[in-house]
Amino acid sequence: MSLTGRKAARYFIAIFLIITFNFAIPRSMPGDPLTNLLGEDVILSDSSVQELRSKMGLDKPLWQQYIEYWQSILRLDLGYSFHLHKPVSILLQDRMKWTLLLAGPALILGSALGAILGARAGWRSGSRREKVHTGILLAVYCTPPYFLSLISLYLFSFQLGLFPLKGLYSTGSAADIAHHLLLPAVMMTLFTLSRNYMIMRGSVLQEKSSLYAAFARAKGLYDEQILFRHIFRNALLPIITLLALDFGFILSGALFIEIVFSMNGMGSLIYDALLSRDYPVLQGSFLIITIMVVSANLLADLLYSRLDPRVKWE
Amino acid sequence: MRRSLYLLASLLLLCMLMLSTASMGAEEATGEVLKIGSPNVIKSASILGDSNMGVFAHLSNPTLMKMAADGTIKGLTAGSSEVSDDGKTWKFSIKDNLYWSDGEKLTPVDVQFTFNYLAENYPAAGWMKNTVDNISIQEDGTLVFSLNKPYSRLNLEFATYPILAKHIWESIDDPMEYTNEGENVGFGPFYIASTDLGAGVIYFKKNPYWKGTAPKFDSIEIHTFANMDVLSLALEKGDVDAYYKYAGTYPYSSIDKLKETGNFEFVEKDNIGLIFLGMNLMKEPMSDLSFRKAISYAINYSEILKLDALGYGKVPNSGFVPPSMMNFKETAKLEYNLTQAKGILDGAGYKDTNGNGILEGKDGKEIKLTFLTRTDYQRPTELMVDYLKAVGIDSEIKNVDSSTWIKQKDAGEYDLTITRSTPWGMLMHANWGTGYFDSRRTGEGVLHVLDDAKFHQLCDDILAATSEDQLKDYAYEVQDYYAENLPAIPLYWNLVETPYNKAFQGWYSDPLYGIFNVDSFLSVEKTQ
Amino acid sequence: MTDFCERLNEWKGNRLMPMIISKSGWLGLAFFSSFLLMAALSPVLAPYDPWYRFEPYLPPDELHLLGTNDLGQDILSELIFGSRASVIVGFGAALMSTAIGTAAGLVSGYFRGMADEIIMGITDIFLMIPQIPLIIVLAAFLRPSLWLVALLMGCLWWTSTARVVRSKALQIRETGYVQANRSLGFSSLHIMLSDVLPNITHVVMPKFLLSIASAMIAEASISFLGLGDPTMKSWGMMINFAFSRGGFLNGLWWWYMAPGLCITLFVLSVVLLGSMLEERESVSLRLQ
Amino acid sequence: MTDLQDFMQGCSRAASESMANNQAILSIEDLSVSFETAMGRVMAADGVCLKLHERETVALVGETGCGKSVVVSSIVQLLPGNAYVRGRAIYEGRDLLSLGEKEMAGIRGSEIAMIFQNPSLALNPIIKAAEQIAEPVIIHWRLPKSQALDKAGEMLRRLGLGNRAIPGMFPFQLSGGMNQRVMIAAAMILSPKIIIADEPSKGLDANSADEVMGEIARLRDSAGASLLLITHDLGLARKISDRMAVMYCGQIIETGRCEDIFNQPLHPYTKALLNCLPQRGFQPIPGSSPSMIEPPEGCRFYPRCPERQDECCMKAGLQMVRILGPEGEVLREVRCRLY
Repeated sequence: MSLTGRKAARYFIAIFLIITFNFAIPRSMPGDPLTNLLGEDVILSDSSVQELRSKMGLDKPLWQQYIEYWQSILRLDLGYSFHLHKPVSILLQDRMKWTLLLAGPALILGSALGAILGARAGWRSGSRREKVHTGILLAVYCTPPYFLSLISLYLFSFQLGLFPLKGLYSTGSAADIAHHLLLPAVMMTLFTLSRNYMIMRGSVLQEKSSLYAAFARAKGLYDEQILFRHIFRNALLPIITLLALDFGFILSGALFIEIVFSMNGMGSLIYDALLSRDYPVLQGSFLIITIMVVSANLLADLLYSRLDPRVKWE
Repeated sequence: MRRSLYLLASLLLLCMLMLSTASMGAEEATGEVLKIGSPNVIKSASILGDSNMGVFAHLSNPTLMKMAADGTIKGLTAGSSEVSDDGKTWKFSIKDNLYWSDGEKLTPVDVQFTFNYLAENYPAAGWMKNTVDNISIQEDGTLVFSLNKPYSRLNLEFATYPILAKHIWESIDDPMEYTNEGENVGFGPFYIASTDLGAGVIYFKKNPYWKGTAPKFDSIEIHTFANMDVLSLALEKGDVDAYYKYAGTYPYSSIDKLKETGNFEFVEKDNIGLIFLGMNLMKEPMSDLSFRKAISYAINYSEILKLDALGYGKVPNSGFVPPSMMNFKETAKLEYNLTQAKGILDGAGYKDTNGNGILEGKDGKEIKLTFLTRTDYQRPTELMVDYLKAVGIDSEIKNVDSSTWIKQKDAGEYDLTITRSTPWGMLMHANWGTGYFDSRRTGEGVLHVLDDAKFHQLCDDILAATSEDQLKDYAYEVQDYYAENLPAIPLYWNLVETPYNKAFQGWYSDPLYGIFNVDSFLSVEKTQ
Repeated sequence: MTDFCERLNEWKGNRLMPMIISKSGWLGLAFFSSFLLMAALSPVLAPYDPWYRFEPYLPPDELHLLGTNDLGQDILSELIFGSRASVIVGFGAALMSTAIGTAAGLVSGYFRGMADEIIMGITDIFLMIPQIPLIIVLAAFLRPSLWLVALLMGCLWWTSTARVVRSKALQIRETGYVQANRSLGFSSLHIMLSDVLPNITHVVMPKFLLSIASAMIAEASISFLGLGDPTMKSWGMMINFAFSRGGFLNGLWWWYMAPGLCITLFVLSVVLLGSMLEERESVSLRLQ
Repeated sequence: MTDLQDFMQGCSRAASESMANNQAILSIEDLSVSFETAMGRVMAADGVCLKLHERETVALVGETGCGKSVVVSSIVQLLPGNAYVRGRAIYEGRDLLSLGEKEMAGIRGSEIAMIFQNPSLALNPIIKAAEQIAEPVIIHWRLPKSQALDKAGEMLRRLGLGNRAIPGMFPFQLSGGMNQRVMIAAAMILSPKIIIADEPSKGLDANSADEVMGEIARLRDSAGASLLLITHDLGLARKISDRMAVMYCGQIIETGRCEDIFNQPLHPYTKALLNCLPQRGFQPIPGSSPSMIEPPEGCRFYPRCPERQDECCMKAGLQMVRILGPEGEVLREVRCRLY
């Protein structure tokens, strides 16, 4: 098979197996959607319990559920959540909107700024300013995300009262949403920034002492011209693959930020669905994550081969 | 290149500051607003589908009956209630000055429709199908429930189901899945104007057709917080005026901080629910009464009260039922006495032959109890493990999330667990906490470990009791049963603390729903 | 992290460059060894038994340097014993993930062909498995202990090590001495172990240290979700209790700042060591 | 002393005239370079003096590791961060060593161009060949990219790489020889006054090395540039360069016209070096080059010098002996006590 054929086959098998995993993981957890549905004060007669189980389709044998699961995926019907009383697709839509609103700018700004600052730090390593930058961002890189968010919430929202204490919005106006999302978005950007900064800095440090950089200098390129015309593209390669690998981390990072800032985006949806064993929501959100991670990897492969012709040539 | 970077950064900073000042003064809603903060987060705007939403909806769709402060059941939507001697026919008269927020009048037909509708479609009311034969309306409008067997707590059960509008709900075939984030028609003093899940706020507006005593507020907002600390901060800063948690107290560790600010008062009530040590009576060695007795002597109640409830409560009796409940009987106080505990264990044949400090069971094998615990009860569990070790009982903690806890508890894969009972949980089934132990009834929060025939008979008698003093005798019998057989060991009887801003007064708390009841919202007002 | 030992393009001396440690390398080493020491000698260092209960919520005073927590246990002793959890999880997960990753990378890099295809396919799958649900699943089944958490992280994070090792193995596979050995008829296992592996270690070492760092951060985050191991003192659990038992609100900042700072410093020291190794590795590479 | 007289008669008159009238375009005066390393201070170059005249080619030869590249790199300030440079390098009246990075960048590529030794590493693997050639035009002359690419294409044709595909190809798709030509094209595109070639033929097979050197010579003549060639290939040096300077352990020990040095090497090390040539029997030089951290006192070749005498290893007074021609121009310089 040609190179792309083999790669496509690998991706296809991977997706198939992961979707099966998405079916298996929720069900391997003890309990099922009914265990935590009605609340602790309710006593049920066995007949109504059976009735509810059949309504949710839990009484069918596992393999039958699996086949129906695949049929619904092919029909792009993500099912209905009995905990949140809404079709899963609508749920995912508006929750994803908030998470993207939070993680989107953080991802773009974080990686862009991270790449540029990291490159400059790697290029001018040893200067005092660079040492300060590296110190701060290294500290951010090493702190657990939720811990830093809690400290910032306590400091900015409560002590200084600069930001609201909770939630995605209170009045719903654009300015209000922005006001609510600013602090969490800044934290998310900081985490992505610190990760990319470290990687880019190491990568530029390695590339900077290469012979083509010396030759570029011999051609009369001045200081940062060398960095951005030559070294940056070579140093960017490892960043791309790591960004794709990091995608899962970004989403789980968003989970902690959402819990700390009590915002209901994808992160808290998944966490609540996990605790209440809401199978349809879990399957739907895992599917979305799988699609996003796979497309991130595809994008990375594409970008990588465009940036580095040696890959295509192999 | 560098200049553009600094430009970008300063721009970002500027808009950050501008934004934070711009929306400082969020516009005030029109008229007098009462804001209540609550940790009971609502997942969906479904009155019957979401348990938390159901509690808040009691303001717009009040229940038929209500529980008064002293624990007796009084009429709310019902004017009066009476039961026949044989306890099989109940009569409720309906108040005639109640109007729906869309102008329609509330009629007994609505009430009749509600209970038939719930019996059919609402799982939690499924018991009515095999207890209530039919519901009829006499000419003078009183409702008559004829039952196929005596059921002493019918009026108590009717203090939990919201009365629904027939002309709205008859077209909804599955109430559990019906969500309405917009206006909900209600006949209470307030009706739900809208529910904003994103912001976690429920907006109530004054019911224009409310005839009773006029409430002092034009609108009420319920702000739900996922993070308890953030809720406390909001309370302190005045973003919310009062606090409400269903079947729970304001966290004791944050009370002093509120008191320091000086502008908060507390409604303090004895909690009907309690924290207790659940035991798997179906399995050795917990099935052995003397082993349970020894454990009851091994627990340092005063320390648990001091550490877990910071002293807000008192050491419990062996009778399990707290004094705040109706027909409370003073039973023997639980006592922390290590020598007694060791003595009982030794007497019961639990020896430590190899001298490694861990007792062996009757079968000669070393006892290793599995302590199933949920994340909210880790601290008391740690204390318990320490107390048990002191008397030579070894145990390992299994830390699980709530769904796993329910599953493994129902499967009996545990020896000990620390859990709680809620006020309604204590009133469930045959009242006085019997719902938690009767092995014939399952449920998420119940242990269903007692299959003793004597206990089952006692529960049935209570359900069939027809007179007050009959109920009183049975209540005493249940509490004596608990004291003797220790199916569970209460750890402490605690107080429910509900803070409110001094700028408001007139809060009234009932044992079931605390300050969140119709009378409370009618009497509360801004202090002059 | 500094670059003072930039390559000397003219100096071709055959004397091996002695072990050069940058200033931050020393800092990393100092912190790293002090935390290891703290973990090893916890019983000796800790002023009290971390489980012993004094008065709860005591502010720091001369008796309790960091005060006491909600059960009255001495926070400083808890902190010292907490380092053990981080060491166990950190090293356990890192050893596990590095072992699996190196093996997988070596096999797929050396044999290429079908083996490479399968292993790389598996890594793609592992990358996409959401981690938090898996941890809840295992926490439910087995008694959740730190070893379990370390084991799980090991099984999930070998993919990045595998990729790095594979690319290095592909490179080394083409070098002269490997081809020579193959022509001499050595078994591929022998070649992998005796030739390819030694040259990969300096790639694996920094990766090993970085996975220790991320394992520690993950342990703290999992404990924050309340899924940590209750029988063992750990920094993550301390922070979790600090925030859930009123430490945050009542301004007991020492209760959550101390463990938070410890996690950051320990991870920082590991990362500094890791990058210092990487720094030396990249220099030694170019001097050949 | 006899070698000296023979040498005097041997100089042909014509050769010395060509040197006398044109000016020294680049004069390196007392250049010393040392590196601060953990193992101590490395004296890579010590008091180097060298003159390069217009249209002249000087070959700087010596064993690997004797500091040739350091001398050359220091002229255009391409040394790594930890280098410490003293002395002067006068070019058009300005001391190159004291220029700031900005002015230096202005000179590099346009007036002084450098060709590196390892072509496939010196070219950026992920940028097209034509773009890398066109870059100096874009940087120095600020020409739009399209015009620069045309000039690059033209440059490639002049170097015999005319076929259509090459400009669009990447360095890893070209052979070593082709990459070398790409680098030469990049260096020569702005027809600089001085070309510095650092072992251009290293790593290439024999005939492509000759071809490459032929290209360099041809371009040098057409641009009228002077060439400073670094090589350890003496045969190549003889073919292409006018004068030659022999370096040993950071010091220049002999300079002079190529023919004269080949015919009558004066310094013992030069003799030993020439004997290493295949046509002279591959006689290796005993011992190994001394450490640059603690160089031996006096003459550094003393430990390996067959004709050494006692006072050779004395610290003081080892000067560069100049042998002047009839009009006072310098015919030969040699750093040895024998003269």
